[in-house]
Formats: sequence, C-alpha cells, structure tokens
Amino acid sequence: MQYYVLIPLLPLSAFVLNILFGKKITNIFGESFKIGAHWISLLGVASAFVLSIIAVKDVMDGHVVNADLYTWITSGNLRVSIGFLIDQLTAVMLVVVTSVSLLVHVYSIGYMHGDKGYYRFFSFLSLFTFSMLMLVMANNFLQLYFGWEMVGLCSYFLIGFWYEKKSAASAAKKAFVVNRFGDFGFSLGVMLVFLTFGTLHYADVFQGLPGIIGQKITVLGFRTDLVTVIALLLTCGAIGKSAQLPLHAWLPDAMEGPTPVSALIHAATMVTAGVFMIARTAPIFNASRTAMVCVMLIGGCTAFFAATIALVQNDIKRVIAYSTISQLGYMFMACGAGAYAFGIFHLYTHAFFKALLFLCAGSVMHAMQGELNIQKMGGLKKYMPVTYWTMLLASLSISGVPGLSGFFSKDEILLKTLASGLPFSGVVWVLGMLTAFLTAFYSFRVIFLTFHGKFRGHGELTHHLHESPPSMAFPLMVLAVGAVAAGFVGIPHSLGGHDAFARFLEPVVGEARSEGSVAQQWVVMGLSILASTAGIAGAAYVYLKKTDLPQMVAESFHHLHSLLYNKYYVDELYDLVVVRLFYRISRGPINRIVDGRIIEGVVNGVPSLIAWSAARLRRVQTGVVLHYSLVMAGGLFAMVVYVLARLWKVI
Amino acid sequence: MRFDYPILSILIFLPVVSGILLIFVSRRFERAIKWFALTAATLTFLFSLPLFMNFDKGTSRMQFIERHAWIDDWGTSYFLGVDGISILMVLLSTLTGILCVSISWYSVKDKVKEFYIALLLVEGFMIGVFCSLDLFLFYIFWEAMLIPMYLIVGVWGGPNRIYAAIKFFIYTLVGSVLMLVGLIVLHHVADTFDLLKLMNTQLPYNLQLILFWAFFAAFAVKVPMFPVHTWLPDAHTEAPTAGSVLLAAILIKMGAYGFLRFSLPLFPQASVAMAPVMLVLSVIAIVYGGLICLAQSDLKRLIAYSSVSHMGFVTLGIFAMNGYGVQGGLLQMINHGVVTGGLFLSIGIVYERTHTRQIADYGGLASVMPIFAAFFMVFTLASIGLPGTNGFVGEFLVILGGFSRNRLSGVLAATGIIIGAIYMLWLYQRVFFTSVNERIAGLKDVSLREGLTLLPLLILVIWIGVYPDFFLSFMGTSVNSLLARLHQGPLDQSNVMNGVISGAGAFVK
Amino acid sequence: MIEKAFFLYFAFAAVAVSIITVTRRNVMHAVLCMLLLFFHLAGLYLLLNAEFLAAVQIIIYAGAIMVLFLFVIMLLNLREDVKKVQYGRLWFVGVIVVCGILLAMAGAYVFMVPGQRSDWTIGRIVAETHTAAIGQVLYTRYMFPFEVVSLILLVAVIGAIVLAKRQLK
Amino acid sequence: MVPLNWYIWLSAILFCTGMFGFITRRNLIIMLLSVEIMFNGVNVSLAAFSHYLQDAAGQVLVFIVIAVAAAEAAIGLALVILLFRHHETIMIDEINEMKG
Amino acid sequence: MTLDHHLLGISPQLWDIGVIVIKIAVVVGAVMGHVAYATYFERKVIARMQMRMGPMEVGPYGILQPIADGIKSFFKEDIIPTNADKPIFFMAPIISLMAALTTLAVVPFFDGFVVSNVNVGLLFILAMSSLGAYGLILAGWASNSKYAFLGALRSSAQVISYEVPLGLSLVGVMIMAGSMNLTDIVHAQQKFPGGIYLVPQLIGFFVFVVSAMAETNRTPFDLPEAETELIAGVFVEYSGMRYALFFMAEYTSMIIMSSIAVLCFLGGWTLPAFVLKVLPFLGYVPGLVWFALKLYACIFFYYWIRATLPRYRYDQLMAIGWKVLIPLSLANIVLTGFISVWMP
Repeated sequence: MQYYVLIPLLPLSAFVLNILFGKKITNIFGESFKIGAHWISLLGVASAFVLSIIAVKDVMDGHVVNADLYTWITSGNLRVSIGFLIDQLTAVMLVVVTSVSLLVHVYSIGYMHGDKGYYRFFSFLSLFTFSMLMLVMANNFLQLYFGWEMVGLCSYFLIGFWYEKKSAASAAKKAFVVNRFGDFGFSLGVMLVFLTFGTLHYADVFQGLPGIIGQKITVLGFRTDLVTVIALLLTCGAIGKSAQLPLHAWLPDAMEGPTPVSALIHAATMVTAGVFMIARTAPIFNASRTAMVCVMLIGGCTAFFAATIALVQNDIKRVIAYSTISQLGYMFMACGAGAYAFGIFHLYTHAFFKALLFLCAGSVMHAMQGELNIQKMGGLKKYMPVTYWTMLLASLSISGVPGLSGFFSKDEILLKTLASGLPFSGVVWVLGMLTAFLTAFYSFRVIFLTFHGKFRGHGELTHHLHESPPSMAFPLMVLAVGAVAAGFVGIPHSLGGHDAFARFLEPVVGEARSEGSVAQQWVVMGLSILASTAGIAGAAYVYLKKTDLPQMVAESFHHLHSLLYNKYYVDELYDLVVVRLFYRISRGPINRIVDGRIIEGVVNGVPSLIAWSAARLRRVQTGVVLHYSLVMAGGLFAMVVYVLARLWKVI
Repeated sequence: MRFDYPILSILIFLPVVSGILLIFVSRRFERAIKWFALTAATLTFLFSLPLFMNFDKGTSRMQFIERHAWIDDWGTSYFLGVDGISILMVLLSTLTGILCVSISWYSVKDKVKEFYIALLLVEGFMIGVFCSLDLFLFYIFWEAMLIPMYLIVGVWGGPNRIYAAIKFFIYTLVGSVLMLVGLIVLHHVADTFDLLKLMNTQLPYNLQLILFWAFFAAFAVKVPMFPVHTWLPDAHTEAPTAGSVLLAAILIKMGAYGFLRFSLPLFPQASVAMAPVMLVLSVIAIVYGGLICLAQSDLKRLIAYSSVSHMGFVTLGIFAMNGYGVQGGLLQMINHGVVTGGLFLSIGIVYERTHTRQIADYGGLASVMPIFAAFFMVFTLASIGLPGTNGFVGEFLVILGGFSRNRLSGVLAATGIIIGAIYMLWLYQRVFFTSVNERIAGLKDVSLREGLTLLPLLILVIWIGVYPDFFLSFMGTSVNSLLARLHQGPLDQSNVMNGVISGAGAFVK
Repeated sequence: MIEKAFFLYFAFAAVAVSIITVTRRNVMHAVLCMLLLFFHLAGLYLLLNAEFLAAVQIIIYAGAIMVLFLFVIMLLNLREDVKKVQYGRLWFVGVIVVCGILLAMAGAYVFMVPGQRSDWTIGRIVAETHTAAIGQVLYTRYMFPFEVVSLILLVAVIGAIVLAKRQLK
Repeated sequence: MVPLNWYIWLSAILFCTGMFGFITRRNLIIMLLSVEIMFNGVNVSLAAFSHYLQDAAGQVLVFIVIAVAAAEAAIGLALVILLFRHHETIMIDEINEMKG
Repeated sequence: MTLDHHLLGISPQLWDIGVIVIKIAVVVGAVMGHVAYATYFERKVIARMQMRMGPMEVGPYGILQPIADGIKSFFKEDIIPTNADKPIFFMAPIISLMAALTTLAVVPFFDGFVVSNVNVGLLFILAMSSLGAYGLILAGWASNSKYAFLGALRSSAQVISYEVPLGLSLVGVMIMAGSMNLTDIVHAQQKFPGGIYLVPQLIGFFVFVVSAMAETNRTPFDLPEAETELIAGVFVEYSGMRYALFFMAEYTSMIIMSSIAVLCFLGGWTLPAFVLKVLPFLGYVPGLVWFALKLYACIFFYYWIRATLPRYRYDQLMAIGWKVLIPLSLANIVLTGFISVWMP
C-alpha cells in the first residue's frame, strides 16, 4: 500500500524540482527545443493519475486504507498526524482530481506557451495537485485543514499569476481573504471538534458522535445544540471554499487567472472541496437537522441567485463562473438533503463538463486574442469546430439534456431534495427547477452568442481566428467524452440502471434519506427535462431568431437588468461594509485616535507634563546667588528653629 | 546532563568577550572586524548545538546548571541553567546573532567596529537573560542588554532614531524599575534571589498580586502588550536592520519569557486570578494590532504592528494556562522570532537597495527580484499562519488553548488570523505585485550572502511547520510541570478560576 | 583677670572688625579689616594655648589666603565697584533671618551640655608642645581626614589653574 | 579662666556677621570674605571646645577647616576671575546665567 | 611665683612686662642701628666691588652718611598723591616695618637672650615675613599708580610663590631638631656631630637662601621695586620718611633672614663642637660675637649677589619658585625624613 504515499508526493516533488530548477531547465534546453518545465509536472501528475486508478481499483476490491504516516503535532492530548484515508469517497475524488489535473496540464502546454512564468505556472499547478490530494486523502480534520489552506494558497498564486495586472493581484488577495473568513469558522469548528471528542481523526470522531448528540453548548450566551454548532462552523468553511452565499464574491473575480486554472481549480476541484468536506463529515451533518436545512437552503438560494446573474453577464468566463457557483449550489442542496452521494455524483460529472466549458472558453479566448466579451463574438463555429462541438456537448450536459452526464446527477439531486422531507425542501426544489431552466438558458445564450450568427468583433481579428493546437484540442475531446459518458456510472433505478455510484459511496456517506416514490421520480424527471428543453428553446428563440429582444427586455426591465448585471451589488456592498469599514476604522479611530492620540498622548503627555511643570518651577531658579543664599539661610533658620522647638518641647 | 565545561557561560561570554576584544582592534581593519564578529557569532552558535543535542527532554528540571558563589550576603549567586522553556530561545538567540552580523555586512557603513561590539554584547546579554536562574543576575542581564540595544537604535538607526531610541529606553526602563522594586520586595520577603528557592516559597496572595503587577510592568512593556506597545513601531522602524531583527526575534520574547519564567511560577495564584485581564489585553492586542496594520504606509512599521498582534497570540497562549496555550505560546515565540526576523531581514535587504520604507514607493518587486519575492512570500505565509509553515502550528495551538480556556477569546483571536491575512497579503500585493514602480526598476536580486542569511530561517519555517513535534517535544515536560505548579496551589475564591479548571482540567494530573 | 581683659579686647575687636569687614564699600579696606580679624583671632588662639593654630592662622589666612584675595582684587582692578549699590534688594530679609538665627542660637544655648573631657590636659599639651600634640592626633587618629584634605587641596589647585588659566591661542 | 560661653557667644556673633555679609552683599569678593568670617567663627568655637574639653580633636578640625578654607578661596577666586572675564562685573545679582 | 620677683614692691607680672619692654627696646635699638649701618656697609661693599670708594664725605670714610640720610628723609616733604587711598597709603610702610620688627621678638641673639621664647618661633617668623608683603602690596594699591600697581601685583605673586619653598626648606631643619623653637634648634645643632645643619641640609640651605632673597625683594629678585623696569615699583609714589620706613623694613627683614640662616643652618651663636675641641679658647668669645660675624657674613653674601647677578625675568622667577625650589625642598623633606627614620 506504500504507493499511496506517492500519489501526493509525486506532484510535490514535481513542484519542488520545478520551482527550484524550472527556469534552469528551460534555459538549458533553450527556446528552440521545447522540452520545457511542463514535462516534470506532467510526469508527476500522470504518475499520480495512474496510481489513483490503481487506488480506485484497490478500493473497489474492498481495501480501505486508514493509516498514519507520522505525528505532526503533539501537545498534551492533542495528537495530530499526517495520514491517509483511502476509501470510496477519496477514490472518487482522486480520480477527479488527478484526471482533470492531468488534462489541464496537457492543455496548459499549449495555452501557456510563451509565457515568461511558464515554469512557475506548472510548478504551482503541481503544488495545487499535491495540496488537493492531501485534502482529499486526509484522515483527520487538521490535515484536511492543511490541504484546505494549501489549495487556497495555490489558488492565490494562480489567480495572481499575472501579478503585474492590478486586477489579478487584487482578485487573488480577495480570494484568499474571503476564504479566510470561511476558514475562520472552519478552524473554530475543528477546535470544537477536538475539544468535544478529544481527537481529530475522522474515524474516532464519528465513533464518538452518538455520545454527544443532544449535548448543549453556550455560544455567546445562547445555549445551542453542540453538534449543530460544529456542523455550522464546518459549513462556514465549506461556504467560503465553495463560493456559496454569502462568500461567493471571490469566485467570479478569480477568473483573472489563466483559464486552465479556472478550469482546474475554480471549477473542477478546489471549489468542490466544500462539498467534499460536507460529504466527508456526513455523520456530523446527519446528526443535526438544523445544519442540514441550512446547507440545503444555502445551496438552493445560491444556485438560483448565481444563475440569475449568469443570465446577463457578457464575460464568457464570468458566465461560466456563475454557472459554477450555481452548480455548487446544487451540490450543497444535495448534501443538505442528505443525498451526499448525489452531491458527490454531481461533483464528479460537473468536474468534467465544467472543466470542459472553461477549457473551451479558454480556447475561444486563445483564438480571440484574449477577448472575453461574448457580445463581440459570434459565428466562431466555422473557425473552431472542435471547440464548438465539445462546448456544445458540455452545455447540453450542464443543461440536463437526457442521456448526458449532467442529466443524471442533477435530476437525482432535484428528486432527493424533494423527497428529503426536510423543512423548506419544497421551496428549495422549486428554486432548483427554476435554476435548471435558467441554466439551460444561459448556457445556450453563451453558445449562440459565441458560435452562431455573425462575427461582431473587430474585423482584423477574423484573420487570427483558428482552431487551437492539438495539445489544447486533445483535452477538450477527452473531457467531452467525460461530459457525455461520466454519468453512465450512476444511472438511476428508474431508468433501469443500478445507481452504481451511490452504492459505491454508501459505505462512506450512507444512504440518501429517501428514494422518493416512483411517481415522484418520473414527475421530477419530466419536469427537469421540460425545464432544460424550455431553456434551450428559449435561448434559441431569443438569441437566434429575435436578436433584438434581449436589448428590449433589458431596457424595459431596466432596474432588474442592472441589478443582475451588477451581481446584486454584492461586491459593492462588501466593499462598503467590510473593506471600507475595516480600512476606515483602522485609519481613523485606531491609528490616529487610539494609537496616535490616546496612547501616544499619554506616553508623550507625561513627559510634557513634567516639562510643563518644570518650566513653571524653574522660575524659582533665578540664577541670582543672593537669592539662593537667602534661601539657604532661611533653611538654616528653619532648622535651628525646629531644633529649638524640639528642645523646648513645643513640637 | 552535565558538561565538563561551563557551556552556558561560554555562550554568554563568548560574544561579550569578543565584543570587548573588538574594542582594542583599530577601526581601520573593517573587514577583519566583520569576520571576527561573524566568527564569534558562528562559534557561539556552534557551541549552542551541543546544548541542543544533549538536552534531556524527559525532565522538567533545570539542566546544564552552573552555580558559583557571588554575593553571598544578598543571597545572590551566579546561577545558570536552562529547561524546556528557555533552551529554544537560547538557540534562537545564537542563530539570530549570526544572521544579524551577516545582514549588516554592507548596510552598516559608519562606526562599523562599534556596531559589531554592540551587536555582540546584545547577543551575549540576551543569552544571559534566558539562562539566568538568579533574579539578580537576570535583572543585570536584562538591563545590560538595554544599553547596547539603545545604542544600536540610536546611533545606526533611521532619521528619527533619537526619538525612537529614547522612547524605547524610557519605556523599558520604567517597566524595569518597577520590576526592580518587585525584586527587592521579593528579596526582602524570601531573602534570596535564587529562582528555584523562590519557587518553593509560598507568598501571601496580596503580595503576589502586587509583585505580579510589578513584574508585569517590565514584561508587558517588553512583549509589548496592548496599551504599552507604542515604543515598538518607532523602535522597529528606526532601528537598523540588525537592530530590528534583534528586537523582533529575541528582545520582545524576553517579556513573554519573563512571564513564563517568573510571573507564573512565582506568583501562581495571582497569575491565575489576573489571567482574565491578561487574556483581554492579549485579545485586544491581536485584533487591535492587526487592524492598525491596515493603516500603515511604512513597511517596517507595518511589520512592527504585526508583531504586536503576534505577540498578543503569545501572551494569550501563556495566560490561557493550559498545555496547548503555553506550548503554543512558546512555539509562537520561536515562530515569531523566525518569521518576523525573516521579514525584517528581507526588508533590510531591499532597504539597502532602495533606501525607502514607504510601501507606496514599491510595486512589482516580484518581477525585479523574483527570488527575494519567493523568500518574502514564504515569510508572509508563515506570518499569516498558513498550514505547513510554522505560524500555523503556533497559532493553532494558541487559539486552541484560548478557545478551551474561554471561547470568546479563542474566537476573537481567530479573527486575528483573518486580519493578518488581509494586511500581509495587501502588503505583499502593494510591494511585489502590479506593474514595476520605476523607483525599484533594475534592482539586483538577492546575493549569495543575503540568500544564505535568509535560508536558515526559511528552513526553520518549513521545518517547524511540517514537523513541529521536534520542537514541541523540548518544552512538553517543562510546560507540564509549570502548569502543575500553577494549578496546585490553593485556589482563590474568585470565580475567574472556573474557566481554567474546565479548560485545563484534562491536562492537570 | 588679665586673661579676661585680653579676651574681651580680642573679642570685641574681632566682632567690630568683622562687622566693618562686611560693611565696607571698598574691598581693599574690607580685606585689611579681615587681616586685623585674623590677628585678633590668632590672639584668641594663643589665649587658648593653641600657639600652632595661631601661627597657622596667620601664615595661611593672612599670609596666603588674604594675599590671594588682594592679588585677585588687584588683578581685576575693582575700583569702579565702590560707586555701586552694595547690598542686594532683599538685604532686610537677610538682616531679619540673621537676627533670627542668632536669637535661635541664643535660645538653643540654654540646652548646651558640655561633653566628656578627654586626656589632652593643658599640662600635657604644654609638656609635649602644642605642635607635637596636634601632630600626634592628626597623624594617627585623623590620618584619613588629613589625607582627604590633602586631596581636596590638590583638586583645588588643579581646579583653580584650570579655571583661571586663559586659553592660549 | 575665660568662661566657655564667652567663646561660644563670640563664635555665634562672628558666624552671624559672616552670614549677614554673605546673604546681603552684592560684591562677590566680600561674599567670599564673609564666608571666611563664618569659617573663623566656627573655628573659634572649635578651638574653645577643644581647650575646655581637653580634646585635641577640635584643634585638628580647625586645622582641617583652615585647609578647606584655603581650597575654597582658591577655587572661589578662580571662579571670580572667570566670572569677571565674562561679565565685567562681580556684582553677583548682575550675573544670572543660570536662570532657569 | 617666688618672693624674688617682688623687687622694688612691684608685682611680678608687671616686673616681667617691664623686663620685656626693656628687652624690646634694646633689640629694636640695636637692630635699627645695624640697619642704618647695613646701608653704609652695602654702599661700601658694592663700591669696592665696582672699584669705587663709596660714601666718603660725611665723617671719616663717610661713616656718618647713614645719619645724614636719616635726617634728610625725616625732614623731606611728605607727598601724598591725590587719588591715593589715604589710610592704606599711610598704613602700608608701617605695616612693612612692623612686620619686620615684630619678627625680632623670637630671634635669640645669644644663649638665653630672646624677647619671647616661643615654641613655634620659626612659624612665627614665617608668619610675620609673609605679612611684610602686605606693606608692598598695599603700598602699590594705595598709590593708585600704574608702576606701583604692577609692582604690587608682582610682589603679591612673588610672596605667595616664595613663601612656600621658604617654609618647606626649613622643615628639614625642624625634623632634625625636633622643634620649632629657635633656641632649641641651636642647641640641637650643638648636639649634632657636624655642629651645623648646613652640611646635612645643603639643599634646604640653598632653597632657603634663594627664597629669602625673593622674600626680601633683593636682587636678583627685586622685581616689585625694579628701578629700571618700574622706576622703583611700589615705592614710586613714596618719598621722605615713608620711603625710609620701607627702606628700614627691607633691611630689617634682610637681617632677620640672615639671622634665621645663621640660627638654623650655621649653628647660631655657637661654634661646632669639633672646632671648640681643636681651638678651646674660642669658647670664651661671647656668643653674640659669633652670631654677629655669621650674620654679617650672610649680609655680605646678599650684597655680593646683588653686585654680581642681573635681575631675573618675571616668568623665570615664577618658574624657579614653582618648578625648582618647591620640588627641591620637598625632596629635601622626604630625604631628611627617611634619613631621620632610618638613622635616628
């Protein structure tokens, strides 16, 4: 089993080699001989991928591994180790992470060609892969937290990859900081877990879980259910990492990073860590109904919320980014509804089609010389057929067209949500349905605006329009296969399948709360098909037939449009409430008044008080010796009188 | 573990004597002086390694004890020894000594000889502070260190150095004088300065309280805790690089060390009773120090304020009074020394090139000095407590300690991490990212010397981050016995104790 | 009887001369009166069988210190000061204070208790000669103060030179 | 025999005379002379006590006082010269360099 | 208190006082006569040294010249400068002469003949000789004249400077004699094998002689009254009787310094024991004769020096005083002290 260690270690060594010698390697082999830094990373990730496949096979054979590697921190009875837990959930994540990572690595060879930070890019990609693997392979909370923060760091590096751009640097910082807000809760959650259970190992925690159900804890004066508090604190972390409401604002900005990064980190893997974490800690959530409802509500609201924004965005990557947020909302819905397996299933299918979408967008950008505005595209179908067809497949998949992978997962989520029987599940289900419609609509809006109709961009650009190089096209095709076929591992019973995926994960996350009746299954399925087709049709009608309609709608619903277009003004709100406030408080009250005036005032005030009184007192010092002598004599007089008085017993 | 030779005395007096020897060297031999200082510092470090190797982790007793009669009438002896609490600080001091000599190689241009003399003296006295087991001896080292440090700030500092140096001096002195009064009272009561004997003396509660506050004055200023921190930004900012590093890495640890070594064991009941106050101050320091960083436009000043915040973690850990807290606090002391030391070294490196500390004068440095940017990045990350770096381990343990002592303090301390990320990353962005500011265009990347100066700290950052157990194992036993002592005494009736009992209950045997 | 007469003469003369000294306008006259004072005091010392002190009083006070004063007065050539106001503005306060002290001392005198007699009787001093007597005490019991005084004198010499010496350019 | 208290009276009066001169006169040299008078006043009582108590210590003290007076005169006069060089006067209240 | 003293029905105390008064009269009269003829002696000696005759007119060989001079100055007009500080101007010569004459009180001219046999005789002489300077200083000040003033300045500095080696040079003698009483010192010399202290105290004698010359303002140290530089210095405004008083004071102090030299270094009125052993008949000659002979030898030495040596420059004077004489005398004291401790 030792080779498991190699899965994260190989990308790590790739990172180390690359960051230390990457530049040298490029220099040694020169510009002409393009055996660049990517080979090291590629090799590392590819081997990790192969090993992951082996690991999956082992898991399928029933070899679940839970082993400690070494003790990381010891303090009192806190013993945290670095170790690996390779079970079904991990296996799925391993495949997703390594495969998408591998494809993105390949894609990046072409995409990042000629960039001066080429080696840096690949080393960070490798580092990310390592971190993500550490995250998913963790067997305790603190290691999870370790991976959690490390992927955040890589995200920071990669978003800010083009750090000369101020927007990129700011976006990177924003991503990190917003995540920190989530991590704040997460870390407290971890501590609470430790203080409650006395351990941080998943297995031990879950074992001790039944014992603490019903215990109360006082938080800020409120007596609350302990498990709920833990679960909600953990959810905090998940919200941050998975860009759910209200901590979603960083993800759209993260699109400042290179597109492969968006595909890998901000679509397929890192952002899904939140979902993974909830699934991983499923027993805790299962123990708290409140927490589950919260998660579900957050998911539903986020899904709808992000989808509405996606409707009007013109930046192709931002549309996809909001779509990602929306899809992550679905996964949260599933987890909240207790259908962790389907959350993970959606994660799994989403990884493929969303990565594909991003990579296609990257391909388009590549052709468009970095242009992102879909209003300035159009008719690219004939120039880049591979991109078009793969993107179309991905869009169909995300829209939930039957038979494609997205259909299976989304459909199941909607069904399980409705059937969960939790409070508000109905509302969330309606939101999910609406989102399904919106998803189809905006996805195809992108397709139609980008690839159909006439080219609306700058004339000269037409000469540059071309299909991407093979290194980029190949991953697209591979991912397209995934987007189409990935769902086949989880065909539900109602469609004659075996629900194999959920069965596979059952040992880890348990069964979904309720299957729902067969009728329900069919109704939901029908409705979701209806929603997706309606969406696609609507998009086709608006953007292919009545091309002036969007303009008219936007004008007639001016306020709504600008509300959506400006993303509900969330960024502005945060800027106002959080950023400005912090800065203002820091600048004014704290720096100037408390530190500058009060403390420094006291510190400098004491000496100046002394100086002031000294200035008054020094007038006594006339400088005239006669006065001094007089005072001396007076003193002598006083002394003699005192002695005399003592002698005469007056005093 | 006993040595044939007095290793602690060697550690203290090797730098001191070297410094004194330097006095007799003509100032014309600048190179020789530098090499001599480097050799002395390196030798000191090498001598400290056997200490490290032969340290017995299994006992909480003092080790490498040296005791010689000194002033018998006063109950004072020359009494040295280390335990798990101090040994790491000694090592950090010896390491920092080398780095300070190295970083000043070219940046100190005038009065070179005197600078290195001061530097070596400071190093020796600092080690003395950490090794003294006699309160009188401790006080002597404590004060003696102040003089060369004052000179370093006041002579080789920035434009506003005199103000900063005097402020530093007076602040510290006022605190120290109160401690001196406390020492005298203590001696009056117990008739000895011997720490170990004093620890066996049960002092009345009221006296403990008074003495606790007297010692608090000295230690809190050094740490510096919240309301008495304003000397730090000035001193840090105006000091030369080596001075800042010494201040950040060692000097301000002496305050926290003092709490652990003297306040807690000597006045256990008072410490326990006063812990809530200390916790409040610590939390204020964490949040306040973090917030105030956002308003800084001066690189060193920002880092200085971040020190306030980070030292807030240390005191929080110490006064959480449980295993996690104290161990975390101790580790955080090392961490802060390494990280902030590294940051100041880095700033020194770049200041040597640009001669400006204003953040606004930078921008795009990552394009100009990529290797430097990488170093700085690692220190930044460690500063904000990224897992895998040392900062995480310390902060996690401290917050865990604080959290188990008093949830609110843990929660508020954790916000410090958010704020830390904000200001450090914002700093990094303003300095290293965006387009290249013309003022810094064409700067040379770090030289081999500078790289080698930063490298040990970098290694420590990763080492402690990945395998902190190595370091934690040094302090475990000592911390346990300290805590046992802290909680064994008759508990005060005041209800502030409840938190402690619940938090550390599991820990106390 | 004759001793008392001598004493009264010396005492009244000394007081008169000292009062004249402190009230002279002309510094030179003050110094001369001072000189007279010293002679009278020397006479008192002789009455007290302290011939060595009397000689020393003359040699040092009259022979050295007063000459020094004269020297300085001449060096500064203080002839103009005679015309200036001689007393400070607060002179009456001084008078009151001094009278007060004198009264207070008079009051305290009532309580004076003479101390223990020691062994240096007049006969013994005469037998050993006064100089030898003082020498014996001075160089045995008061050796340390004597050395201190010599050090003070050395310091004074150096100090006076340093202070009064003009910087040579 | 002359009674001891006669000497003491003389001593007190001399001392007070000297002090009067010291605290009222403006002339620095007269002030120094006044100090000498005070010294002498004290010396008289010392010598008298020494004689009446038959203790040589008093006379030793007189001796020491005289030596100190010499030192005082030397330094004092040096200062007078110095002051006069700077201020062209020895009227003490015209010199207030040390005014606070 | 015996009956013997009640002579003529006069109480013994008054009798003592009477004796003292007579002694004083004798001594002062004798000395004044010698002073008068010391001037004559000086003029003759110097004249001879300069191959002149000296005073020849008044009386045989001009022997009445001093009397004539005295009468002349007594009747001269007493000129007092307008701006002079009159009381001091009057007092100054008197102080000078009184200081000189008072000193005579402790000088034993032969065995047992002394006005007042004081234990601290030597100190008394030193004290009075230092007072002599006041006369000069006050004269210079009171004259209110530039030359006189400069002379006075010089005089005060000179006196302060040479007072010290003068006193110190005698310390050796005091150590050897163990007394400050001049009679005792002479007796001590008799007991001393060498008979006179000149031999062991050669350094002291040298210092003493030089200091004495300075102290008495004689050439080559006559700076306060240097004719060529300051046209008689402090005396420039004095004339007639007052000038004569100064003159007398100077010669009196010369005689006194010479007698101290005789008493302290040359065995006083005695002869060394070995001389008496060889020539016992000399013991029958009165001590006063020996004393006078030695005295005049010393005075002759004064004149000799005056006729031989030029005047010193002022800074040289100071330098000799502080840098040569004081160290020498201190060394002498140390040496004498060591010797008297090791060889009692």
